[in-house]
Amino acid sequence: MSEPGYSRDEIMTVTAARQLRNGAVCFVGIGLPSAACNLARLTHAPDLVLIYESGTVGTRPVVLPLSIGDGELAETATCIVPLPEIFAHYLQRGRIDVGFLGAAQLDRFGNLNSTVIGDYAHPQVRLPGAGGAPEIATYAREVLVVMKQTPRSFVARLDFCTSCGYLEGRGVRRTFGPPGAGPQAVITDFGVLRPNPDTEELELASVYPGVTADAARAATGWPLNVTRTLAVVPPPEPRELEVLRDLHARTGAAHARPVHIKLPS
Amino acid sequence: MSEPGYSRDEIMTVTAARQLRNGAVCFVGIGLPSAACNLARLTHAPDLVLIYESGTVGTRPVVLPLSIGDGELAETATCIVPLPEIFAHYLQRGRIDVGFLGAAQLDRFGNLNSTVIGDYAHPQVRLPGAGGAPEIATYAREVLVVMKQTPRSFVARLDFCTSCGYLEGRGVRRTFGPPGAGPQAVITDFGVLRPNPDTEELELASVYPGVTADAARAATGWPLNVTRTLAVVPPPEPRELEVLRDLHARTGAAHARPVHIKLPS
Amino acid sequence: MPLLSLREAIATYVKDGASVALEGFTHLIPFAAGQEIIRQQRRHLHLIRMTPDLVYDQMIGMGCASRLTFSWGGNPGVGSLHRLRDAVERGWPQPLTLAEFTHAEMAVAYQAGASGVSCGVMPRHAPSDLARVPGTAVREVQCPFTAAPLAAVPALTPDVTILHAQQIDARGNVLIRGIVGAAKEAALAARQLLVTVEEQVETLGSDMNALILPSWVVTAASIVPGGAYPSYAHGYYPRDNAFYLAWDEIARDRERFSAWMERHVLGVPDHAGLLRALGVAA
Amino acid sequence: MPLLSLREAIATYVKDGASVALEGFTHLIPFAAGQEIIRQQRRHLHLIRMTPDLVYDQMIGMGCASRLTFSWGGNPGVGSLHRLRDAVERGWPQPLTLAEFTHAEMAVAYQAGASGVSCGVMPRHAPSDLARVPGTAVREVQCPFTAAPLAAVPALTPDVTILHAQQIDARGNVLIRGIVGAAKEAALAARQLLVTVEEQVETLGSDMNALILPSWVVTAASIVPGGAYPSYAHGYYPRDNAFYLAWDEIARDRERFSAWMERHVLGVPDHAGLLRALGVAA
Repeated sequence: MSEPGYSRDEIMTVTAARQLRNGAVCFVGIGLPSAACNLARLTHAPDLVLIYESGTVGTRPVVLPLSIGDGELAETATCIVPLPEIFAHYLQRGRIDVGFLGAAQLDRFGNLNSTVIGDYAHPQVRLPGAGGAPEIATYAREVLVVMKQTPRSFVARLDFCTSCGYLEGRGVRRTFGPPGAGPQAVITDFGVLRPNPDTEELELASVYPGVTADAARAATGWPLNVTRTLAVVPPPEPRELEVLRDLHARTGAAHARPVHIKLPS
Repeated sequence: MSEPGYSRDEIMTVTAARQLRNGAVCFVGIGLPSAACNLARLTHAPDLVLIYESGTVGTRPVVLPLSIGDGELAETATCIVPLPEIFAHYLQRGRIDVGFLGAAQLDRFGNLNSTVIGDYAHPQVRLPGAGGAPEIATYAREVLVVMKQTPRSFVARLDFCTSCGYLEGRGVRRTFGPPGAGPQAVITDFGVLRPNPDTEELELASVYPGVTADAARAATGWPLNVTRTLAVVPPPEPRELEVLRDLHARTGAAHARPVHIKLPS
Repeated sequence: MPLLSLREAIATYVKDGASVALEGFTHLIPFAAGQEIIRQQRRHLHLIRMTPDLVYDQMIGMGCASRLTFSWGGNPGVGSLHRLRDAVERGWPQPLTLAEFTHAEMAVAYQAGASGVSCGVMPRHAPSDLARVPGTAVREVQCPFTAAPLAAVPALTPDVTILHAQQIDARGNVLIRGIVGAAKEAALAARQLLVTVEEQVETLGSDMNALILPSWVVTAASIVPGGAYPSYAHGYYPRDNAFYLAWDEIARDRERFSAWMERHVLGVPDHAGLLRALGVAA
Repeated sequence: MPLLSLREAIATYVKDGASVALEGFTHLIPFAAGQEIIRQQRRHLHLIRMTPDLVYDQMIGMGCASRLTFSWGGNPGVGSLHRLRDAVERGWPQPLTLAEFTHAEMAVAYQAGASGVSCGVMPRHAPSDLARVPGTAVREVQCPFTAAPLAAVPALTPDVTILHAQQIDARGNVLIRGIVGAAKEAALAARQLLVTVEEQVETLGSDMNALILPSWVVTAASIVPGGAYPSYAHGYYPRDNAFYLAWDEIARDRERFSAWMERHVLGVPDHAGLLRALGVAA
C-alpha cells in the first residue's frame, strides 16, 4: 500500500476538527485540540467560539499558541476575563458545549489520569496534575479526548483517576449527577473510540484508512471491543490539509522569531 | 448672642471632615459624609482615599455626587471595580479605615435602624433598608455616624436594629469578634458624642459654640450623659467654609444643568 | 442573538409571574425596559435588584409586582420611594412581599447564581435584627476549617435579567463601561438575558480587558437610545439629578403619580416618545 | 508604597520559610523576582501558584522550596518540569511536599483569601482520586438550602504575593493589562504585595475599567524592565516560546541545569545581566 498523503497527526487533527459543529462553544486545550479547533474555525465552523482557560473568550488566533496564554490569544479575543470567572461563570455555569481533554492514561470507561504514574506517595512519574480537567470532565456538555493509543496509555487500570469519564460504566456516572454527558469520542492515532450506549465502555467505532482493528487492539491495554459496523474515517480533504499546514507553517515561523528586549540605558 | 457666620450643616460637615487623617481609606456615604470627605481631601487630607460603594476607588470628584454612582465619581477614580469586589476585596477584607453611617434611629450604644419605623410586618414607615450598612458597621476599622439629633431619631430603644454599634455595651460587641472597633464618634447638629471607654454608652463629648449640653439633652430620647470635660468644637475656619461653599456652589450648578439626549433621526 | 424592538423583546421574554432583575447601580439603569413592562401591563412579577429605584417605584406603583428582592430601596441621595412605601405600608395598589439582603449578601447571591452553585458563603456581619426577618434567606453555617460562623446566601437566578449597555457590535457582543455594579453577575446568573443598548457599532474598539458580554450569552438585544434616562450612560449623557429630585414630589401622591404615568409612560408609544414628552429629546 | 530595587524588595519582604505566591498565568510571570529569590538563597519557602512553571522549576531545583501548593505543574505546551519531578520523585535537591488543587478550586481558594473569608464553596466535580490524596484541603459540605454536596475550599492567604505588571504611575498605582489569570485575587489575598513593573509613567492613561491595583494595597514596587522574560508583558515583548522549548533540555539533567543556573542567574548581578547573558537584551 502506498503512503497516504498525510501524517497520523494530521488525520487525528482533521478528525477532531470534524466533531465540532458551527456555533459550538469549546473549551480548548493546548496542542492538537487547539490545532483542531482552529482548523474547524477556518473551514466548516467559522462561528465556533473558542475559550482557552487563560480567560480568552471567543479568540481567533492567526498562529497557534504554544501555551494556553500566548499574547496571540489575548489580541484576537472578544474579551479577556479573570481566570476564576472562566471556571465559575463559563464552565461551571454550564455554558461550554465541548471540552477537550488529554491524559497520560485512559481506561476503558474514559476515565483519565494526568496526576502520577505509580503510587501517589512514591511516583515513578510525577505528571503535571489536574489543572482544569476534572471540571471540564464534569461540566462540559460533551467531552472529546485526544490521545495517542499505546498499551501504556490505554490501560486496563489507571494508576490514578484525575478526571471522571463513565466511572465503572452502565450509568454509574449519571448517579453522581454531573451536568455533562461524559466523553463522547476518543480520537487516537488509529481512529475513533465511542462509548457503547449500554455499557458505556469505549469501543472502536472507526479507523483511519489503512488501519486495521487488530492494530488498534494491539495498541490497547484492555481487550478492545469493535462496533459491529466499523467505519473508515474519510481521509483529510485537500482543503483541510492545506489550511492545517498553513496554520502550522505560520505558527512555526512565529515561534522561531527571536525576542529582543530594550533595556533603558 | 449674634448669629454665627455658618450654618449647623456647615459646622457638622467641617467637624466630620476634621475626624479624617490624611491617607486614611474611607468608605463614603452620600450626602453630608460625602461633603465632609471631599472637604477634608481639599483641605488638610489631600491623600485621603475615597471609596464609594458603587465601586469607584480613589475618586476625587470636582462636584459632589447626588447618588453614590454619579458619572463624576467614575471619571475621577483611580479605578472602578465591580460591586461584589468593593464589598469582598475592600470592606470585608479589612482594607477600610473609616466608614460613614447615618440612619433613621440611633440608640445610646450607637446601634442603628435604617429598616422600619414601627413593626417590621406592619411598618409605619418603611425605610430604604440595610444597603451596605451592616457590613460597614462590622468591618470598617472605625465608624463615624452623622445624624441630626432629635428625640425621634436618638431613641431609648430602636424599632429595628439594622447595623450594630456596641450592642448592649461593656464589651459585648467584641465578644462577637467583628474586626472593626465600632462607632468612634457621632457627629450631630449639636456636637459630637463619643463612647464611654468603660460602658461604651455614647456621651456628649463636645458641643458647637453657643450650644448647651441641656439643648443637646433635650434633643435626645434617653438621659444623655455628658463627659466631665465637655469641650467646645472650634468654629469652622474661613478656609474650611470657603472650600465647602465653593464645593456646594459647583455642585448646585452642575446638578441644575439640563440633560439633552440626541435621538437618531 | 436576535435584535428585536424593545416591545417585541419584552412581549417575548418577560411573562406574568416571572422573576426579573433590571440591574444597574445608579448607572445604566434599564428605564426604557421597565417602562415597556409597565406599558405591557405585566403582573405578579418578582422584581429583583440591589437598589430598586425610580423605575421599580414606577413598576410597583403601576401594579406590576407582587414580590421584591432587594438590599436598598430608596431614591439615591433624595429619600424614600413613595410608591414602594405605599405598597408595603398600605398595600396600594397591591401588597408587596419583601425579601431583603444587605448589599454584600446580595452580591454573593448573584455571584453564586452566575457561578452555577446553589449558595455562596461570607463571614457573618455583626449581630442585627436582619437575621430574624421573615423574608430572610441567609442561614448561618460553620466553616469546616476554622469552625467560624459563616453566612450562607442562596443563589439568585432570575428568569430574566435586563441590562442597559452602551454598545453592541455587528457580531452581537455587548460593551458595558463605567460603573458596573453587579451587572455582570446578574447577567450571567439569569436564565435569559435581555440587553438594551445606546447604539450598534461595527466593532467595539474597547480595551481587551473591557467588560464585554459575548453575543452567545445574550438572549436578545434592542437598540434604545437614551434607554437609561433619567439614569445615565457613561460617554452618552449624564444622570438627570434634577429629575430624581422632582420624582420625590411626583411619587408622593397617588393621583399625581398615576397622572404622570398615564401621560408620560402609558400615553406614549415608546421610550423616544417619553424622552420627547419630557423635553429631554427634541 | 516605596519604590525599591528588586534586591532590596526581596531582601526585605521574602523571608526563609515564608509562603510566597509568584502569580501569573503564562503572561506576566515574575521571573526576575523568582531569580532574585534564588540569588539570595532563600530556603524552605512554601511556594504557591496555580501553574508553577519554569521559574518555579528553577527555585525548586536550586533548593529554595520545601512545599508547593498548585493546580498544574508543567512546562506549558512542552511537557514536564524536570526539576519539579526530580524533587518529588527522588528528593533532589530536597524533598517537596505537594498540596494540589484543580484550577477551579485554587481560584476559589484565592478568591476566599482576597475576600477575607475562611473558605469558599463550589459544586463538587465528578468523583476522582483527588479527594483521597494526602495533601488535599478540599472538604465536602452540604448546601444548607438544596442539600446538594458542595466542595469547601480553604482560603489561600500567602505571606507575600509577587506580581509583574506593565506600569506604575507617579502615585504608585499599578496597571495590569492582557491575560490576568488569578493575579488580582492572589494580590488581594496576600498579607504583603510586591510588584515588579516594566516602567514608571506619569499617568496610566488606561480605561476606567482597567485592572489597577491602587498604590495603597501595594507593599513595595520595583522597576524591572523585561522582568517577565521568558514569559511576556503584553504591549512590551512577546513570550519567548523557543526558550520554553529549550528549557526542556536544559532542565532534564541535574548538571546541565546547575551549570545553566550558575552562569545565567547566580553569575549575574541582576535581571538585566541575565537578559544580556542570554543575548535577549543588548
